Amino acid sequence: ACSGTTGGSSKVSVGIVLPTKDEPRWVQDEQRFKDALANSDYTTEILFSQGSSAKEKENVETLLNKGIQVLIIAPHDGAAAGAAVEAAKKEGVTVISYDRLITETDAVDYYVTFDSLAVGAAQGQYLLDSVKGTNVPLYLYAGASSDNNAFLFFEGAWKVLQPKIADGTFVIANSTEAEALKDKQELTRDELGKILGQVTTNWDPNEAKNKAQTHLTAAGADLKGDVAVLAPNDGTARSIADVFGTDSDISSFVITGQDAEKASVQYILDGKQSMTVFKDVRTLVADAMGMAIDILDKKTPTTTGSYNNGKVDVKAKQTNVIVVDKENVKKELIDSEYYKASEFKGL
Amino acid sequence: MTLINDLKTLISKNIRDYGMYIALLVIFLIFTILTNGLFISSRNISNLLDSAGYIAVLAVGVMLVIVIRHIDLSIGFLAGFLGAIAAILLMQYHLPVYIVLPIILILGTIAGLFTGFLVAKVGIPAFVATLAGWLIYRGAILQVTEKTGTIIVQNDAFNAIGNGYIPSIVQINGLHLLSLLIGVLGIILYNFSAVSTRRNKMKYNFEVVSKQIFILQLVFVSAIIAAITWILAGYNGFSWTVIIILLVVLVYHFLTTKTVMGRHIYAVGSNPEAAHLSGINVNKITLIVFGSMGLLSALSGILFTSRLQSATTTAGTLFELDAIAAAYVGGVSAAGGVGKVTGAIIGAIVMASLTSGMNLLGVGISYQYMIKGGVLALAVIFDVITRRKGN
Amino acid sequence: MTLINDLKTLISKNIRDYGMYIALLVIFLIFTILTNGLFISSRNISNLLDSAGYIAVLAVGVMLVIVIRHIDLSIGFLAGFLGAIAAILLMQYHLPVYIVLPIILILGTIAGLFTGFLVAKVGIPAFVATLAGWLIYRGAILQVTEKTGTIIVQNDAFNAIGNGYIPSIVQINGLHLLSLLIGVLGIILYNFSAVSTRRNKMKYNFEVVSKQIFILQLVFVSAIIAAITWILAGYNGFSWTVIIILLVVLVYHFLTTKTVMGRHIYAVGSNPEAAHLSGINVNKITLIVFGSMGLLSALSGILFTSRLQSATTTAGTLFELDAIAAAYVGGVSAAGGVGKVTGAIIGAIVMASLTSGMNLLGVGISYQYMIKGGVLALAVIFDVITRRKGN
Amino acid sequence: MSEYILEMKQISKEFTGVKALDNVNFKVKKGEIHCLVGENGAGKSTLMKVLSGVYPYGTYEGEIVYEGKVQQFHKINDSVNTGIVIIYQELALFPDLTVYENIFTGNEIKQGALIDWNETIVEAKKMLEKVNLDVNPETLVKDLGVGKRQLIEIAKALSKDVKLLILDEPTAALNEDDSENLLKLLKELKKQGITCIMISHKLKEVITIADSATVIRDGQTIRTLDASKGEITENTIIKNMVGREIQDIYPKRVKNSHDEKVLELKNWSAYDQKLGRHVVKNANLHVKKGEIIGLAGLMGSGRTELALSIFGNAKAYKLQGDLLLDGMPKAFNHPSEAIKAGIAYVTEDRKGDGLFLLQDIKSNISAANLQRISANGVINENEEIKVADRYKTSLHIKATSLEQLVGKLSGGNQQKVSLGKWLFVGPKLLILDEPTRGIDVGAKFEIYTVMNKLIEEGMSILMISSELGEVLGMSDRVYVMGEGEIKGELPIENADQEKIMQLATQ
Ligand SMILES: Nc1ncnc2c1ncn2[C@@H]1O[C@H](COP(=O)(O)OP(=O)(O)OP(=O)(O)O)[C@@H](O)[C@H]1O
Ligand SMILES: Nc1ncnc2c1ncn2[C@@H]1O[C@H](COP(=O)(O)OP(=O)(O)OP(=O)(O)O)[C@@H](O)[C@H]1O
Ligand SMILES: [Mg+2]
Ligand SMILES: [Mg+2]
Repeated sequence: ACSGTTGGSSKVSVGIVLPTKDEPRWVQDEQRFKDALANSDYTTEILFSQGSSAKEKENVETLLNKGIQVLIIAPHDGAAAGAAVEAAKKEGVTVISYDRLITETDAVDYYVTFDSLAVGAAQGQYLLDSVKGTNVPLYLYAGASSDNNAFLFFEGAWKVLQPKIADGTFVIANSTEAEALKDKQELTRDELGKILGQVTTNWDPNEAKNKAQTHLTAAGADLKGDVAVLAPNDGTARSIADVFGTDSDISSFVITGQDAEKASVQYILDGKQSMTVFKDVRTLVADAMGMAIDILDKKTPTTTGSYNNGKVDVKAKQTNVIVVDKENVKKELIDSEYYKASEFKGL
Repeated sequence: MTLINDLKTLISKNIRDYGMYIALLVIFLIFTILTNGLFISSRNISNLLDSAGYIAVLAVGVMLVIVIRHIDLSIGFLAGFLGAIAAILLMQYHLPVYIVLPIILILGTIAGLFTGFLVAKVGIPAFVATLAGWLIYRGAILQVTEKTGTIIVQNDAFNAIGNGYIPSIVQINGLHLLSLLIGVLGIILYNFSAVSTRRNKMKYNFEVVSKQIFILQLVFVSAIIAAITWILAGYNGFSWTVIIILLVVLVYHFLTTKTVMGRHIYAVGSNPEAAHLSGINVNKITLIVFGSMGLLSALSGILFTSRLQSATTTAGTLFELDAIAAAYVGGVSAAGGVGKVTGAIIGAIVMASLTSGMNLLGVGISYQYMIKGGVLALAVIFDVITRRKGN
Repeated sequence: MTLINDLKTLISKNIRDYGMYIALLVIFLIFTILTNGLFISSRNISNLLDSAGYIAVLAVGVMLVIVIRHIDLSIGFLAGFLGAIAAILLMQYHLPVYIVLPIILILGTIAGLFTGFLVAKVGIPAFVATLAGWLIYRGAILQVTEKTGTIIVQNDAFNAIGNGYIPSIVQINGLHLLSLLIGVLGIILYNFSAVSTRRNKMKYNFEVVSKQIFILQLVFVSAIIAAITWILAGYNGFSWTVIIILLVVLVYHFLTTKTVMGRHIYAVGSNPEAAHLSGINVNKITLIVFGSMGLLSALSGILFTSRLQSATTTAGTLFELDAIAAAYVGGVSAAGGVGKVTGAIIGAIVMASLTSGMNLLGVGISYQYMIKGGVLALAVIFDVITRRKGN
Repeated sequence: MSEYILEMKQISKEFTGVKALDNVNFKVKKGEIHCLVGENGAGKSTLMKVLSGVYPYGTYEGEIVYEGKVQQFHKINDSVNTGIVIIYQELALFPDLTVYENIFTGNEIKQGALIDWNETIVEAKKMLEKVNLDVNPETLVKDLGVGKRQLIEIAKALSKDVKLLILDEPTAALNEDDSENLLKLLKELKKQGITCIMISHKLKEVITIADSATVIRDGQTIRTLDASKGEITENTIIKNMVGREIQDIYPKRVKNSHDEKVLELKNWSAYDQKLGRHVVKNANLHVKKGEIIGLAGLMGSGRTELALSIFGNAKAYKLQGDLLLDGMPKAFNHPSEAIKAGIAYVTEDRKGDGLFLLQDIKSNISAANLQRISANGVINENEEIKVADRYKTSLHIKATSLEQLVGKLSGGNQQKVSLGKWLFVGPKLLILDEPTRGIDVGAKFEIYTVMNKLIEEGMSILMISSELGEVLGMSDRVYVMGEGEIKGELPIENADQEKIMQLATQ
């Protein structure tokens, strides 16, 4: 069958499915996607899956009903989205996996990405670069242990950090499971799962705060002083930073983040958060939309490489992530017009 | 015009039962108009029914639980957990589908019976017992998927349950033959049973509706079955999910309306003390209802896992609230003793239609939540008001 | 040894009331031993109480809702929604804290009254009415935070509510003077009121516990107050959150046990029909209880937003289940009419202690869920069994 | 001011479909005891609910003049504030609360905004004394029997500042002793100037106590009788109530008992684990085929418990002794087993544990014996309708159709449905627990007639009753229970009220 078998005039050319409206990041994406097609003949519709793979599939089906030709999908769970995109593939729709790779299926045509492993690696590298001396206490935190992406971020960071843990630069302060695995660079899913089970924040700032408080209570004086904190994203980073900032035995701390949320940009300006991994959504949106328009215009999109998703090699266009800290925050976020200067104090 | 008058009294007498159907009709009409017919397209209806499947079976189960004055919050994560177990058995132990399915269904029944045991024998209020179950199954699903994360199911037979369609035999003018046959069969069976029931009643000299009304009723129901069949036949025909829903409806409808056990369930819901003194084993009925709930949770888990072709770590999250909402939209009463299988299914379809229609219209997710909340409230207000009048 | 015998009868008579305290004690002991004393450290206890705050106030509210045989599922997202509104008023409308707080509390009360209206006047079962509320507030919180995403609250006064401590006046040997004073005041007040109650009863020739037992009781409770004060004074002293919890407990304990309104709440819970016929306005009581629930939801939202110094788009998710679980662990009865304010608070602290202790021990998240589920089930089984005996 | 404290004029009240009151006029003189009598469903309770504001002003038509003023009661407290206090047919108590809390709920003793618990307890004790009830005020009400609860209701009413006291069948659940006490109490109250309206089906009481009596039939006032004119006699009341004369309250029958013992209990004891004591001790009793056995006794004497222990041990007591059915020893663990063996039990509290109020007449009648009208677990609905119709006709159940909800029927008709349900089981032993409680004379007569017909067909009946007249009028033999024991057995020829009371209070 070919696309567009159903009637109706409300036809849409590009369908977009985003994971959840609960995280500001995807709300930003929504606006930028809308803007990207504003002055073309093509139309788009964006649906949110609210963290449910089932709703994701419903969304894809709805969009197929509206006769889309290209599907841009940021899966909630890359492994569970196979069924949804296979349905799209059957209709002859071109599937672009956006930001997160859909695995174990041949129904993905393109992948536009920041590369989740690279995000984690950037966080780990920043910690490495920022600390001085040896035996620096390292506090690890991760996203939800029910979220595949949380594993990818953590894995990326672990690969970078592990050699320095093994050689004594860092001492793990809050996870016995991680401590036990400190000599192993390539962790299995199972091993990662054990660590995440202990240091998960569930992506929830409140959970992160509880955990951070508990960990600082448990930590002896030798695990305080100048410390490093791996926080998975900006929401949790801020609440963890709040806790570390109020412990008098912590003389200084470096803490990571991700997403360049406005709130965290302010924290960075205020010196409360050290860095955030800025993923310039505009580039990603432009890449994805560029691809989509190429496909609609029957041109072949340009790609920069490929990723194996367990079944096939998916042609990919990769965008580099940018590490933002107090030094370059103005250049990367304000001068590039990602945010307005008026939105922040103390620039 | 006696016909019109007959119709009027019929409707006003049964407004509660018909309300739901009317609501569904109105929702269908509104969305069809707003989407220029897209909503009613073969494909959308087919997708909509499929997407309602795993909630619909849960709704049937929980409707009965509510009828006997209990509640079950654990069903969502139980379904998710059993779905994960199914995926593990299939992919890690490489068991064949025909062994995995019965195992899962049995496990579900056992889990349900255990809940029933806590409620009936130990005497824990169902709300708390199943809240504890909610926590436990939530932990359990994380536990079994910890090693692997999301488990992809690569088994065509299993995946067909949630994604496949019954074979068409022959495609006629783009229509699906076997589906058409099933529809025709359904119409014949319905008419036959309706006529024989009526004849039987007349033999006993019981009151029956007038002949005109009766024919109208036959034509109406036949037309609806025909329309649904026609719509579905225009896409891929009946999906396996729809067939499973139909089976569940038929079996449960029969069990609840025609059998002694069904009657006993409603008796227990209506007055547990009186049921006990009437020689009904209240504990047994409670166990049966929770056991059936577990069975249907397992079925829901299978449908869901198959539909996604994978078991995720968060599968089942908040299914229970969707199912309970569907049951209430379908007219079950919190006071116990009142509720219908068809109601629960219609409730689930109403909720799925809302999602589907609003998605087609591109309504923002925040409004979707609010509108669904509003519809749920309205449905129950309607129910409460008509019931009050009926008194 | 009459003392021992007196003690025995006292305990066996009140096992249900004491059970919770004993459970809390056991949990504290186990975790203290397993963590080599870390659990009982000033800092951990202080953090633990702070982290229990927003659930504890919800638990008190929902306990009363359960006492009058209803339930409220909407409280989590209502708290989240109101927290977001507070953040918006503070940061976008730049209103001062002393205006924002009353506005939010009033909004919460209005929302609660509206739920109460649906339940009491329209007659919708609370489960469904509040399930609809759940959906609606969930949509609402997404709606108001859509433009901005997470809203950071930069207002020291507001943030102190969830993070600050009462001023110490003077630090003595690292101990917090004002906190110590409050503790001492508490002990004096407790002893004074206990003695005067006893004297009063004796004046009426009512039965009282023996003098020895009475003194033992005084010493015991005083020691506990002293211990808690001492522990907290060793860190930063009483936090504002703890002060707020204490105030809520005092006010609600007083309202429920000493006032006419409080008695009417329990009368309605015990037998709504009889309450109506006794001239109690059941609708009014229902409205009051749901209104108070809304008020406490608002307070919970304020505590939570202040604690995180920001309003997130998912604030409030599943708070309702935590609060309801806490209320049940605290001994409220699903059959209505039975439940205590102190119980609800202890329940919330038990649940928070489990989280804190297991986090200290590095227990994996999947086991944490399962253990909490198990504890909830055990608590209710204990309650059911002791109640059965008590009859 | 007129001599009437209360005048209700042209009161009409309609429930959807039912005209419960149709232009009722009702006048009560100051300081009198005025009885309100009438068949079940005549509208007595409804009239009193209109008066007390349970059905608020505006939901009925007509006018209430109380103490010379036209009153509009919008809620119950409005009537209480004018001194009208009503004790309802369905007791309005809080099982989880203590006796003293129950007495003062809705009428708390306050000190400022607070409740003065100590004073409350002291006052509660006074009230309990007034009604001659000796219980600890700190007892939970759920631990008391139904009779004591009735007295607590009266104590509760007295605690309010009452001028017009209304009692809706206060003695229905009481034994003769307590009834007498209560009537004495009412006379005392009358001396204190309290006016009293009492609804009762016990005509003897009406005759002894009433200054005047109003008869209501089918929602209409029939006549007001005056005691001083000698109008209050059993015959006049009955004639006005049913619109015809009833010669004999108890239908005549021939004694037709056979020798086979249907049921025999030997050293039968039942221990209630929840209460932690024996509710039945060492009972020996037998019922022969075709007999009606009366089981008399005071409130709380354990008759209901005895019945429940026989009926499949429905409350899971620990049992001792032997139960023989047709000479065969039996041990039942569930009512279903007793039903199978041929025992049926019509409960005392038909609304609470007898009927499915939300279901229709047909489902109620078939509920205990669905097996009989089903094959392989599938119900034959036509058969069900036939069966239900049969009992509706033979028991004269007044209802619009078989599909009417049982909750909408009047008390007497509900009792008939309950009876029908158990007759359909086809038992050899029928246990009736207070079969005519709260039922009018007409319906009573019908039920007695049915009982006679049943024993003629060879059934045996064990009838628990607190109405001695009924026990003496219907039984072949009488057992008297007290404190869980069988205190004695009396053949009907030797039985009279004095002997029974003597045994019961032994
Ligand atoms: N809430 C109600 N809804 C509908 N009908 C009612 C309701 N209450 C009473 N009725 C009907 O009104 C009529 C009068 O009932 P009421 O209870 O006043 O009778 P009664 O004289 O007190 O009888 P009894 O002696 O059995 O107590 C009956 O037909 C009854 O079925
Ligand atoms: N729920 C209960 N809790 C405590 N005691 C109870 C309870 N129910 C009954 N009793 C006690 O058990 C005994 C028997 O009660 P019951 O009233 O059933 O006897 P009965 O002979 O059937 O009297 P009645 O004529 O009132 O029906 C009484 O002492 C009563 O107080
Ligand atoms: Mg009455
Ligand atoms: Mg009895």
